[in-house]
Amino acid sequence: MWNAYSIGMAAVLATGVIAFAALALERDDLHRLLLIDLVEIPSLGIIALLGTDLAEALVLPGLVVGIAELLALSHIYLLKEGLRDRPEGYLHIEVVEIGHAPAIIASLLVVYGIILSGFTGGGIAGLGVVFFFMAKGHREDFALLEAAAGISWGIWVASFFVFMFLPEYWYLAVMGAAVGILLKVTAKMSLVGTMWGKPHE
Amino acid sequence: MIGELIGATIFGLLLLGIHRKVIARIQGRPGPPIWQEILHTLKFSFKVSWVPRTASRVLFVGIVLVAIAIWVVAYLVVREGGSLLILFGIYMLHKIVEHGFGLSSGSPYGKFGGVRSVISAASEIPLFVSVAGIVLVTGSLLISDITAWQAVHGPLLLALPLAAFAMYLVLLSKMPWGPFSIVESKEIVSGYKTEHFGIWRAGLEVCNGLKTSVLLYSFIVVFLGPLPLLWVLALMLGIQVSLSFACALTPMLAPFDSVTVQSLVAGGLLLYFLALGVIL
Amino acid sequence: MEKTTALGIAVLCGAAMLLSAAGAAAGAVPPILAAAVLVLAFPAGTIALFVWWSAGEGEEDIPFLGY
Amino acid sequence: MNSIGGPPLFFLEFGDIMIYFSPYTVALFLLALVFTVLAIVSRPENQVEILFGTDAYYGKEIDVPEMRFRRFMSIACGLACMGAMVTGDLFDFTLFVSLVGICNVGIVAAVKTKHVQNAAFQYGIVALTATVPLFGGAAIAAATTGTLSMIALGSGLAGPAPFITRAALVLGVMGEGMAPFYAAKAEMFRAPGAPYVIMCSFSSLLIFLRVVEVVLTI
Repeated sequence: MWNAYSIGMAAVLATGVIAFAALALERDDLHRLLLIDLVEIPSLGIIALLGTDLAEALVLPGLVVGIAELLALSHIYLLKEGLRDRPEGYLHIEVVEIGHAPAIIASLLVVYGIILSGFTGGGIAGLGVVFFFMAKGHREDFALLEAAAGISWGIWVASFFVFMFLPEYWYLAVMGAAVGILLKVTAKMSLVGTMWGKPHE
Repeated sequence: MIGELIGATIFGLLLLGIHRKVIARIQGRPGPPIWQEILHTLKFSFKVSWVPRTASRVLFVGIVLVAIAIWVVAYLVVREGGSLLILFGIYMLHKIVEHGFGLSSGSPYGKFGGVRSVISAASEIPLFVSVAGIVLVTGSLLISDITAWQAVHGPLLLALPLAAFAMYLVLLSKMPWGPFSIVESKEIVSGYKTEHFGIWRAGLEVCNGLKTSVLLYSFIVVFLGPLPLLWVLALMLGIQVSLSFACALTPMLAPFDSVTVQSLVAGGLLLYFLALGVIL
Repeated sequence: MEKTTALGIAVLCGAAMLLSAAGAAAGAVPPILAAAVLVLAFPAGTIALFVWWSAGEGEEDIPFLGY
Repeated sequence: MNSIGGPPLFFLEFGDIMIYFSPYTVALFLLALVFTVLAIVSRPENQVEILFGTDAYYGKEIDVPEMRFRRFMSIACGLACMGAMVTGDLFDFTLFVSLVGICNVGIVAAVKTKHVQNAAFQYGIVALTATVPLFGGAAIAAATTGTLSMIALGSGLAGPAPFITRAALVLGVMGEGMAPFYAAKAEMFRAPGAPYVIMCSFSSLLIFLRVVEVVLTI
């Protein structure tokens, strides 16, 4: 009766009960918005309990839908509370000076990311780029980053078509997909936090 | 099939006329002649018509076509022994169509009629738990299978009286001037029909005639089994008169009470069918 | 809509319904197609018919034009 | 499964994603298509409001960007609805249903009125919590039977899905298909835009109708 799956399920259901109880008791809208994220976790947990490759394939869309709803709700919250989307005044406490060090550290991270390649590599390389831009101030070129992300995504999708229709070129497809996802994650990661700033003309 | 459709429409309008007559007689009025609804449809179809300036034009006209089309589909489903689920889907969809009628004109009265139609749809959805009962008993939802089952085991009405009761309640809620017809109560003028006049109203009346025929006919086919045509017509008349009595003798409920009554009945039925599912 | 256009649509819908019904009865048209024709043509034909016989001849007084 | 929505007419395979067309799903799919087309081609109406207790009335004007956004959301909602109607995969169904939920919230939230925004936020909270039973139900079905295909679940090869899956799916759809249950609230109707408001209630109704078939099939 009690195997790994049912024990896991019991644990997940317990977290679900806790999350829903918290949501039911909370009255403040902002706190409920935060608690919603907690409520999402049991559903991902139940999917993850499948314990197969399928679980990985299912968690991702579930996560994306959850995040999309959360973003939409946050936006509605901002609108309904009449909150401004950026602070009116800044506190100047930047400690990173514009100099040579950030470029060196950033390039080290990017090189290490390229050596790792794939999703993790993209993350690390993206961190390098984020660091570089943070050090340089807000002068990043959105259009360039967006274009890079779009093109790399195109490479990724094209590689999958190669897998489907020309399976004999699988090695090319693997390399294409790896490079595509690396560039894609790098570009997207380097956009993290940059939306907060002066409106982009 | 066109002949049957036109016949069904005219017969349905005749039934609605009888409905008015019976209600009037119970209330001690002479009432209109029984072919009044047919005349009504013809009269509207000859009138000068246009689309109000405030209306969403495409929706205003398109919804009339959709209204007739869905009941043609319903008629075909019953006739060809299709799935009962499609039929129930169309019952519910009619509420959305009323909603569309009401909202498309921009009139506040139409809007309130449309809102009420969606409210009553919410309380009718659970009534379709009776589908679960039918599946449990007959093992199928195809009307052809259900009639075949009835040929062996006798009418479904005897096996599932409560499901029949739920469906009767749905019929009652779709009848004009009944206790649940909050969509067309007089404090919102004509409800969702307010702004549809002339040929649009005539189209709506065609839809109503076809709807009445299909509703009664499907009730007979599903719960009493296949019968000869004359029997079917007589039974449709009988059910219609019983509905008229129910409509005449009960006051129209307030929207809130109407929804409450329907929801309570639906809740009770849900429990009953859950219990039935556990037993069977 | 012109009066003749409405009549044309009504006649076209009626003819389509009759032809498909006859075809289905003879086995030349699949029944599902005949049903689809009926569903599309019946409402359109009905409304077109109403438009045809309620449409003005162009000689009436200008009707009340609404709000 | 043949006996629920009519015999399947044909199957469409996208790799392992199965789409199936039975008379029931086809009917619902076509309806979703018709209403989506209506939402695309029709312009919103000019709502007339009465000043309460007087004879005065006024017409509401419609903001074009707001109209565009709501139309976009209605089209997205229609597409998600069409997907939910014909998919033969339990998880795809839940994804489409949650998409319908987001789009419904979007249609309501596009109106920049305090009351409407408040209502949209509450709908959103409900819709978001409803994804838990939805995804959970599908995952439990996959874990206990080893498949997500409604065809396999319905044919008895993989055995029927556990009762909790069905209960969870119905619960989830009740949360996502918000319109009928919140219809009594005036917020949804305060804003003009009949084609979009109808898409909202219509999509909710459609996912209800489909979940009945799904629950009876699996």
